[in-house]
Amino acid sequence: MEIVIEITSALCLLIGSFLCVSGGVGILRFPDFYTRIHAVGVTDTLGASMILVGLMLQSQESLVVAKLLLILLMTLFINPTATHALAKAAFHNGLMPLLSKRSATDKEP
Amino acid sequence: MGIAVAIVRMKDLVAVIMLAGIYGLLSASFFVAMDAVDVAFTEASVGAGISSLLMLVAITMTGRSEHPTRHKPVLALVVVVITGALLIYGTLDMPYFGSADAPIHGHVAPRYINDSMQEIGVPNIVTSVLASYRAFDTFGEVVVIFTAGIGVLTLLSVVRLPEDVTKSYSLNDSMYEQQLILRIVTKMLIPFILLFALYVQFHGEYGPGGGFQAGVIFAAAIILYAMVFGLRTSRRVINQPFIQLAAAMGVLFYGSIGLVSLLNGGNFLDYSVLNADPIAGQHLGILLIELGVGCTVASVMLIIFFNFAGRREVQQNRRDKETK
Amino acid sequence: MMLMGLYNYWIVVVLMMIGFYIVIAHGNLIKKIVGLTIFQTSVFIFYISTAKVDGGTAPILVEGINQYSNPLPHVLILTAIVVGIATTALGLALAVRIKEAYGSIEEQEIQKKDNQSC
Amino acid sequence: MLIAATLAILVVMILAIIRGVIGPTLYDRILAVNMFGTKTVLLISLLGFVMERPQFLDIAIVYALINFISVIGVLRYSDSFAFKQSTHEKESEEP
Amino acid sequence: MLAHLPILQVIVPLLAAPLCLILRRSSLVWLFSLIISGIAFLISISLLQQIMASGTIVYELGGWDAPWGIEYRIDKLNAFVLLIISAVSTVVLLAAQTSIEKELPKDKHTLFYVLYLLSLSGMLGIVSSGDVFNVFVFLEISSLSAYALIALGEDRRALWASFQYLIMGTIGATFILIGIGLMYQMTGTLNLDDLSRRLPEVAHTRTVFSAFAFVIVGICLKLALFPLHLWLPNAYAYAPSIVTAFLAATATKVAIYLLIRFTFSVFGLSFSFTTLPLQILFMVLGLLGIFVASTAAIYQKNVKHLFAYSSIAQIGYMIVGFSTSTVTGLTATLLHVFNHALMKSALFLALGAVMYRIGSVQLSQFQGLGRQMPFTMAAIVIGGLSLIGVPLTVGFVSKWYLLMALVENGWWLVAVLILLSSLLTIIYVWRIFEVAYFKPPLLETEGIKEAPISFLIPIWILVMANIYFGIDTRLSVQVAQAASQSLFGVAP
Repeated sequence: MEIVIEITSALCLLIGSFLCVSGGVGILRFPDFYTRIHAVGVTDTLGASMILVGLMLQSQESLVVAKLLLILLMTLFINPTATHALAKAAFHNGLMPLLSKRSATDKEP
Repeated sequence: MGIAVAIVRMKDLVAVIMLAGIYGLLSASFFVAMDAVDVAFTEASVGAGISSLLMLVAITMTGRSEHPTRHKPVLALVVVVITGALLIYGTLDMPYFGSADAPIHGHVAPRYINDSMQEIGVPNIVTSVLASYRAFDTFGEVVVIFTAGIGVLTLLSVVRLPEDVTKSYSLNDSMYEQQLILRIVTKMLIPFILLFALYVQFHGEYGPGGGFQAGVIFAAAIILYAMVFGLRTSRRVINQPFIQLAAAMGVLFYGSIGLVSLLNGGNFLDYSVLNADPIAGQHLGILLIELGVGCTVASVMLIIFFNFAGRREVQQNRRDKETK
Repeated sequence: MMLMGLYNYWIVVVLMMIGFYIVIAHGNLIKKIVGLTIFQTSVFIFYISTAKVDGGTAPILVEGINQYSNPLPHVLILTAIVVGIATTALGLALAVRIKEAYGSIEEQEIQKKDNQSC
Repeated sequence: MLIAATLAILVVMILAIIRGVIGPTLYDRILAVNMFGTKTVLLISLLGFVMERPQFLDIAIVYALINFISVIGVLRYSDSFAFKQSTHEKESEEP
Repeated sequence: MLAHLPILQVIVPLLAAPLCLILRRSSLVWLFSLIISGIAFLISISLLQQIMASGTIVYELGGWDAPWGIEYRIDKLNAFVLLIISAVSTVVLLAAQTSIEKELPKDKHTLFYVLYLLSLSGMLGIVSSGDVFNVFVFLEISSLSAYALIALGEDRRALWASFQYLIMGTIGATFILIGIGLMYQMTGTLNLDDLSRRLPEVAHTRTVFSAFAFVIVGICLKLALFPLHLWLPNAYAYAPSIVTAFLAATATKVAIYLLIRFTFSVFGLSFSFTTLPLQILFMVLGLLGIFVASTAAIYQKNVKHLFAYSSIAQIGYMIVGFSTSTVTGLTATLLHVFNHALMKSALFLALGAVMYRIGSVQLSQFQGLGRQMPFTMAAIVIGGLSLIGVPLTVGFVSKWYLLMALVENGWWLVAVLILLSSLLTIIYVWRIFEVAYFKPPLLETEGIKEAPISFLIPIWILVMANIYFGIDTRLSVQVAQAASQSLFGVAP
């Protein structure tokens, strides 16, 4: 049982860090704001929650689990909201996505 | 940590502030790595949160771009290099980083670490030093923040005309009519934040946290509300005279605990005399003064924020009138 | 050995000096205040790094641990952070008022306007 | 594993800083700050586990909150810049 | 209750400040702050008496003994400075109501008194504290409130002056903070007394050397010592008159106190004056300050500016006295601290009265005021004479001691230069005198009456004190001598 939890936790952490790194690469490499926000918004939420789940599996105290759960909930709430608000504000203020200059493949994450 | 270099070069002030915010976060993570949890707590809420927010609001009023003026950079550079060289020279004889036998760890600190449990009975040493051994510093700190609040009040407070208010809000609200998701999420979050602030306030004796941090978080919740729902709605809940009163009450509360201990026969801020059992007295004293700190800090942060934002609003109205 | 023992402080010193340079060399008032914050934050980092003890942990007493970092600098810096934010707030308030009164927040322009009005 | 995750987070933080420094538009920078904030939350939770002091989680919660608030704040007050931008300095800010 | 006097000295005005905010009504608040300041004055008198009778008082805050908790350690030097600050504050407050009614908008009155009390208690806190970090905290209280007070000035240049002061002051404070950090790093203690015992062990290290340098530079920034004085003239000139009178008389004195405290008590005489060429450095800077500032004062059109530059020059005198590092020299410095507080507060209050009647303090507006406001102008003249150092005024006493100290050290050249600099002082004081008495009144100031009685009383209290302490020098000289002797007694 112990072993299973250990492995699951390690797996979660691994996936989480991989996702985070890919998001990081995304924010650096993508050509315009909307693709970048796409990269970050998607990977950040999942990556963060993976890492938090991984940590939860490792912890013994229930208070710690509760706190981690709180953080998890908050990331789940806050991240998409912030990303949404950011994208909306950017769009409202006339920041246009790069559509015409590059080919369509560039926009795929 | 090369962010600072970037800040020097940057002309766009908004970007500078973003970077300053990152710098605050970064230094806060550094504090965690250095075991200074309480400090990290404060730096996170202050350095990355409140102060960059204030700077932003200030920038909306002052304009965002910096003129490329180059006056006497050489002289400045010379001064800086001299100071830096002096500092590096000074560090040469310092005990090495992390060494446990440095004088700093030998003279005063061991008593805090070894005896504070018996003398005060609070596991968080930082709290016990802050609120009991060096309580007068903390009192000074509260007064400093109170002074800043009063200073901002004197500088920025404006006499509000009732007609102005209604007009400005129509403008503000239309801006945020569309942000439905934001409003709902904010509404859901705010009770949690307030609850968490209370947790930090009363848990400060056992974990990181305390009055100051709780005050900042509490204020942050209300600032969030004010930002999303407009200033007027939040002013309905918390108006200016009330927060001024609260700020003053916090300082007075702290001071009066000192006076009570003085009247009970101890020295100023000696909590041991507050209760028959000295340790219970210490507990009580720490709890009460943390309350005073939290009260003042929260209300001063609100004073500062409301005055900045209110000032901005008045300016905007004036500008609108001019354009009309 | 010396390099290893002190490099931490040197980085902090460099940071401090960058902040200090911003304060004295830049004309924009907001930028000056940002510089001031960086300067102060670096001093905080300096204090906190002096408090670190190898192998120590955060100064919250827990059963079974007896090596803690020094709590006193933490306390000092808590106070100093508050002082820092107080100064920042006041400075920004002043900058806002200056902008209203002069229409600019550049040091040179303000001085020019002062000289004209004299 | 924890250490590996910490290192990964650190790398991502550096990437975010780079984007924050070069990011051509204001929103890129906000995005970088936001991402940096989330990563800091994760970093601190991880550090808490690495150092075996899970009390640090309180700080992580504060970070998450403050991060949200500052992003909202930036958006709230960036509206007025954007307005100015579109009239005065359009050319300099478009990517 | 008598045992708690040291803390009450600071706490009473400190707690009165938020109470003022609650009281709100501005005339009520004025009366209240006046009473509070008076109480602080009485406390400081009785403290001085106690100390002269029984020696240093130590008060442990929170009941923790010294290096762990914070302690207040009040000896002769502190008590002397405390007396000066609280006395000046009380007298200046007498005139405050009339003056700020004219100079400030109505809604700022209460806040003005709150800030004033905060500033007062900050200074009292700096002086009485025996803990370095506590000194830093109270330094910030007093300077933050000073920035806000200066920014209350009517002129927009007040804002700019206040901002400059803020930047310089914060740099100074941060330097002091760095210095404190380095000292703490080497000794592991923050208590002043404890530091002075533990520093000699590590005095040879480079860290302590640079700690010393940082603390001194930081204090000199606050002190407005000559090359770092740029913030001062504008800050004094554009602040409301009351604020100028108060700050000019107290703020720099507190900085001088800190300088003396750090060099003599903490680092010790032998360390301070051997590791850095402090003697020669301070002497040269002080002299340069005297000459540059006096010359600048001659060319000023604004009388407040003029006296602000003269303040810088007077700081120069204090520093020269300090640099002799003898008992007489230090006595001269302390005496000058006391005397300068008296003269400058009298002068700036009189300027406040002029401001009240005319609404400006340009020199050209002073024409014929000698006849229209005879009492005010007489006060300015006596204050000016005191600045020059004419016998029978306080200025003479401190200059006399200063010259004695210089001659004792055999610094004849410096003594001659000091005498020469008095000539410069005569020139700038004469300019005001000439305009006020020998020129016909301007048309627009034709119907100007004498200043209101609420101004005249505090002004003449101060002027009388100027003359009284110039004739009967026993009290001030005795205390100053005792204080400086005790400082040299402490230093090995």
